[in-house]
Amino acid sequence: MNASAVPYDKPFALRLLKDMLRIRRMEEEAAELYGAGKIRGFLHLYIGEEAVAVGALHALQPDDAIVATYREHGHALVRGVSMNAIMAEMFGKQEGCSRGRGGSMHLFDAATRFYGGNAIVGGGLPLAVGLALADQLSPEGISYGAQHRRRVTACFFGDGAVAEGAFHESMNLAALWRLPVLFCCENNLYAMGTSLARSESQTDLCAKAAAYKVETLKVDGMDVVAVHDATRIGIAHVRDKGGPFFIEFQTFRFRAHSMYDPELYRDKAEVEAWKQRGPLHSYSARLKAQGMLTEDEFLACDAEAQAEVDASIAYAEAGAWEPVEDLMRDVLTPVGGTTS
Amino acid sequence: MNASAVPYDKPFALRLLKDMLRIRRMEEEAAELYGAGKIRGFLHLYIGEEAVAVGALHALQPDDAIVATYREHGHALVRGVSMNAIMAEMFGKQEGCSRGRGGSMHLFDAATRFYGGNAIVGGGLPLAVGLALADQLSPEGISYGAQHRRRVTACFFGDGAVAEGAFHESMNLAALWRLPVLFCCENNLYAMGTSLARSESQTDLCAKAAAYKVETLKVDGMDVVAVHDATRIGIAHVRDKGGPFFIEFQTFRFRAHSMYDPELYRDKAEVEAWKQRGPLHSYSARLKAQGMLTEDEFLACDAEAQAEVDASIAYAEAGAWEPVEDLMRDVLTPVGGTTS
Amino acid sequence: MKTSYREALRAALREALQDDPRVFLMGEDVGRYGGSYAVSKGFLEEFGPERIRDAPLSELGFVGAGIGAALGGMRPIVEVMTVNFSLLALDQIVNTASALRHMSGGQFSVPLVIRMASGAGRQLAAQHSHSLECWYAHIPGIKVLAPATVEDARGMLAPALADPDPVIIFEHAQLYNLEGESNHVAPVDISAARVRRTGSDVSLITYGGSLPKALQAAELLAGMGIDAEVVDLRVLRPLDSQSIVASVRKTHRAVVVDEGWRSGSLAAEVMARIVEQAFFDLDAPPARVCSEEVPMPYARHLEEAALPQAAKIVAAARAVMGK
Amino acid sequence: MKTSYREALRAALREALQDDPRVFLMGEDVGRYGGSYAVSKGFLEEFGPERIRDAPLSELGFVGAGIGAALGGMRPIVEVMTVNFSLLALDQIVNTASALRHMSGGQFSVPLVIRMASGAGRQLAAQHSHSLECWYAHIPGIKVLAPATVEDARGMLAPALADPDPVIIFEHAQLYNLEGESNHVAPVDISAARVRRTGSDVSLITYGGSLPKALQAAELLAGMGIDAEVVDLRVLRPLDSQSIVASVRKTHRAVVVDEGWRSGSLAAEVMARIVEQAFFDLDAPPARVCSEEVPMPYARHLEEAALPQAAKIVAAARAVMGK
Ligand SMILES: Cc1ncc(C[n+]2csc(CCOP(=O)(O)OP(=O)(O)O)c2C)c(N)n1
Ligand SMILES: Cc1ncc(C[n+]2csc(CCOP(=O)(O)OP(=O)(O)O)c2C)c(N)n1
Ligand SMILES: [Mg+2]
Ligand SMILES: [Mg+2]
Repeated sequence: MNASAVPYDKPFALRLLKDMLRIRRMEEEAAELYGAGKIRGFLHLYIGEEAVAVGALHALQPDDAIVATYREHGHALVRGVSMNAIMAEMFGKQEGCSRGRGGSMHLFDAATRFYGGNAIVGGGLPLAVGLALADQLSPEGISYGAQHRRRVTACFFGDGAVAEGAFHESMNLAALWRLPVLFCCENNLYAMGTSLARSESQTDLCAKAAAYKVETLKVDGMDVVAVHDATRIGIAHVRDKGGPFFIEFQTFRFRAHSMYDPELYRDKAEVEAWKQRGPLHSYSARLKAQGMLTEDEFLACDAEAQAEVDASIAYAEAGAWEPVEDLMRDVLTPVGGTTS
Repeated sequence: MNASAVPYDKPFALRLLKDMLRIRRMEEEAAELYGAGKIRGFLHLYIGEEAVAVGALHALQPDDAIVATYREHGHALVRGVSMNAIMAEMFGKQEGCSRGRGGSMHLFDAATRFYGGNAIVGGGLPLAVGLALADQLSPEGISYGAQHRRRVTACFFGDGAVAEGAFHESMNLAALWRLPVLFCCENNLYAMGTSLARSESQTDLCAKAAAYKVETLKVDGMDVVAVHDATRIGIAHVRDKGGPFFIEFQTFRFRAHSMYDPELYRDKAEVEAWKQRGPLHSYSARLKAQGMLTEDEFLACDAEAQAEVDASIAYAEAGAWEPVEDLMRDVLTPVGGTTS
Repeated sequence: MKTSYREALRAALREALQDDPRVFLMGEDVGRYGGSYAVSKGFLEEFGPERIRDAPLSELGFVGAGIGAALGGMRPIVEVMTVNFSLLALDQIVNTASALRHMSGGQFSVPLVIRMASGAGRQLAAQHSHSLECWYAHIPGIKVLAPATVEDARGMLAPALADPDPVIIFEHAQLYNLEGESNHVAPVDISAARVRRTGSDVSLITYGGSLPKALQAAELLAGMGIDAEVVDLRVLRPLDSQSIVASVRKTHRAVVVDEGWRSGSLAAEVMARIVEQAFFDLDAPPARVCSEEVPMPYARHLEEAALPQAAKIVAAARAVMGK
Repeated sequence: MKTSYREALRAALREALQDDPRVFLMGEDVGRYGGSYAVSKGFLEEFGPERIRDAPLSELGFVGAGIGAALGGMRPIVEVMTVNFSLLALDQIVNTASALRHMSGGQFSVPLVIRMASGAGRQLAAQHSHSLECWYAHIPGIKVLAPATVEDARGMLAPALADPDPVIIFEHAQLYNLEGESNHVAPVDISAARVRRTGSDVSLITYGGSLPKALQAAELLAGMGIDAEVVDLRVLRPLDSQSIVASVRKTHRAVVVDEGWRSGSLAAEVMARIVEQAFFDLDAPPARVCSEEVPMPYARHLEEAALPQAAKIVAAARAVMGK
């Protein structure tokens, strides 16, 4: 545990804690709901990795764009998608953020520029390159509000994605064209059952990124402060220089890959060791140590998160099934319909 | 021009010269024959790059495997495919090394383990990885003749291929599994009309390969001696250590990309400057300078090459068109038929 | 002996690995994870990491490596976790595996087996629910198999491995838990379709994950006095036109059931063959029950509505019967 | 005004680039090289490297980048040099471009145009001669166009760009030098098939590079007293069934001509629609002329034998006429 002081004011420091709690409690319930058959399909939990989404996304501005993976509940939530809409989506209700069409792996939200939710490993990377290209080419991309500054596209992906051709092509395009992409690699050491050492000849992922002449940072992904600070550095680099930046967040998932995974490929001891460094636990301890948080406050935050989760479940339960007659909806855009 | 002494005995030194001449004269005629409509489809000339195939392939053993690109006439020829069979193939005759089914881009020869001729940029790379995997897994791969030594698969590809996902995935697989692949990158600075600087953020291709923890060498691809020596080093590394090796051959094509290319993207001056370093010219001058070659000997070699070309054209002309009734041949393997 | 589709696949794989040292299994999570559908669970311990080879997430790369290894004398079984990810490897399959023998004038065959799970039905949404058998069935130079019974799951692998050319095997994800009889003695034939239920009124022609639905529909139809024949295509390339035509000549009516999207489906090809070869035997236009042309929705009721179901097959069969 | 297919494409592209600052052209060698079919020659000088964007050899990457740029508010035209290389990009097209609107519950449309050359006929052999229009026509969520005339080459781009969803445009490589009339005034319609020659005896239904062959066949048939109607599908997804059926209702006979391999061809889909919707109007089973099921051979005489040709169309038409 990193014992250095948390350098934020109390409201922001607690915001980080609360968001981590919101993800944790939401996903714990989601796991239960999966068992109860309320949520189906694939469900990939982010439990253990919360510091990454929370620390990173709080460094972004509202007009930046986010591209994520199938393990994206946390990202969507921190970005500002309501827990109600996320829970309803996992239930398959039409109140879901993707009208129940997407499910857990395909959360989307135009209002917050949250571009999914992608179930193809590496599939979001070229997309992020293109969003950044649009920003480079269009006036909205470089001016925002009073200041002139570049918009950033943050692209989250796992260590497993690094082996894909899509990673290689996307890194090169972003670096060659100097596009404002923040590559956020969530290195949790496993791609399903395949450990990084069995998937990469070079396990230093920053070294891989550097081979494209992209600047990099490696950071403890269990430490929300370290994550936030690194992301701010990365974002500043992208906004100033225009070119991409790569951050490796060293993290760990505490749960199985998905609800189908019997976890044959790793020891309980390894998981336990990482749990000792759990982001919630270590961060709240730090806050307490520096007198920024009392146990009562912690419990209040937690209760608040749990209440939000309970409400979201009630919301999802009360939601409606989209009429079957609407099955063919949203395959093509209706004439005169919305486009992004 | 490198003026250092050619360190080979005369027969081998002349073998290199002769093979470069054979490629050069064969392709010059092929260009003419294309103009005359005898050869069709795409024709990609290797003129200017002869030192690479000649120097590299003479470092291989007969049981090693070769995978090449659509610019592979030279490789096939030096590997031991007869000029007759190559010319007949380009004519589309059934005496061709691929029965006229493949054409210029698809020369194949089982006898010399020449696995093509691939018209998909980067397409040969995974294939080479697989051939090497077979060698690693099977007894033939590690024992040959009296000695125990590994077979090598040499894979040729251009600078353009480096941007493809196939390059990335193949380099990683070969390095991760320590497969006996010799990656031979023919960096002629252009992929069609796209210069390396406009296709790679990192133009040092050895640095890219090194990012997979693959050992590398960069060598003057206009100098057949340098090519041969580097390839011997690479091969020795692969045979000894088992893992892959990457060589960047810095070379240049003197002709257009294909017969369709108007060459709008580069200056005549650039081409002229490279021609000054032409592999035939520079190598024969070196041989002469050290008294290994007289002008008469050179002319005799050249005449011999030209005679072989003339004979191959006559052979191809005299060849037969495969009967149209045989159209459906070789889609599937006949039961009881040959498999590799 | 009663067993499951998954167990039958396991038995076939184990036998192949035991019988031929050239055989190895390569793919994402086939080893330590135990296979994403638990088909190869325990194999790593039994056969070792060389032969139960976990691959990085590099579909194009390891499928291509499988082709190369086949050329190099091995008999690889490449597992592409699901057909959805095989899109990343299509170039190697189409432009190398299937074309190599022809391009080389017959010098090089590619004795490769590729297995992949396919199909929808588990609420996996748009990117994880494809049925693209029809795409593969379009490619000359390969063979395409769709085991839909426990017996075929057990018996198709050996002949696929013995085949000198690339063979793609589609395992429908909804079938892994299917229970059935497997009285395995010899490899099954991989050239012909098979009648799974004889009938005289209408031919229900199908394959893969839709076979159980077609059989269920046939039972329902029987209750309505309609005697349906169910033809399991089994081999999607080359299609066994003869069996299709023989059934239609007998029943004079056909409904093709295919989980692929309707337009450009394999069902269209079956219909085309029927009209080409048995037009004057038809008492009614052939019909098809396919998936609706929508990326697969997550919500269960919408997914169900998008897929072929026994009730839709019954309705289509009744319609072609004029009932 | 007489012009060429290539010039018509150029004019359409130039107009698009001039009219809308959101439009840009991206692909391999579209800039300095001038386009591999010389379609964008000179554009780099005219519009600059930002908008005439040479891409590295990264089909998956730059097609995906086109999708992202479309999401980001641009109107990209992505050129995938040929359909052969598009296999490397299929994942992005199928799993992202075509599914995104649906997966997001209608929030994000992808206004992307992808152009690619397709087809055989220039002795480019097995890896460079694909016709895979049928694969694309199978995917919900995209539109697929096949301009076969100079007018369509000129007029289809603008409506494709105006379309909020991904549109794939196939330019048959044998058509670039086609000469024809282009009286361009307004964008052409991109929803309907068009009758290119009216006739009463048999419908020749085709698209893309096979249209000239079908028209040539119709002339030959006329000399034999057979009056063929030629229907150009133009839009391969969604198929215009109505026009197909209208023609067949009139002629009562159909021959579908398609450069795709026969099994699983787009021709099969057209035949399926005909039997589904006009079975009782048929006087003979519909027939098809497709490519032989062989990877394309290099030798000219074999390539010619593998492809649909006017003579084969004539023979097929005579056969369905019973002559
Ligand atoms: C292209 C592709 N191949 C395979 C899969 C199956 N799959 C889903 S998640 C996953 C592991 C990905 O690991 P990683 O990128 O490290 O992300 P993590 O799950 O650890 O967050 C695999 C193999 C897929 N979804 N897409
Ligand atoms: C996947 C793919 N994309 C595009 C092409 C078209 N193409 C053929 S050769 C070529 C350039 C390749 O350049 P490089 O790899 O440097 O080899 P060189 O031609 O210089 O020898 C291109 C773009 C192709 N054949 N394959
Ligand atoms: Mg991971
Ligand atoms: Mg090059």
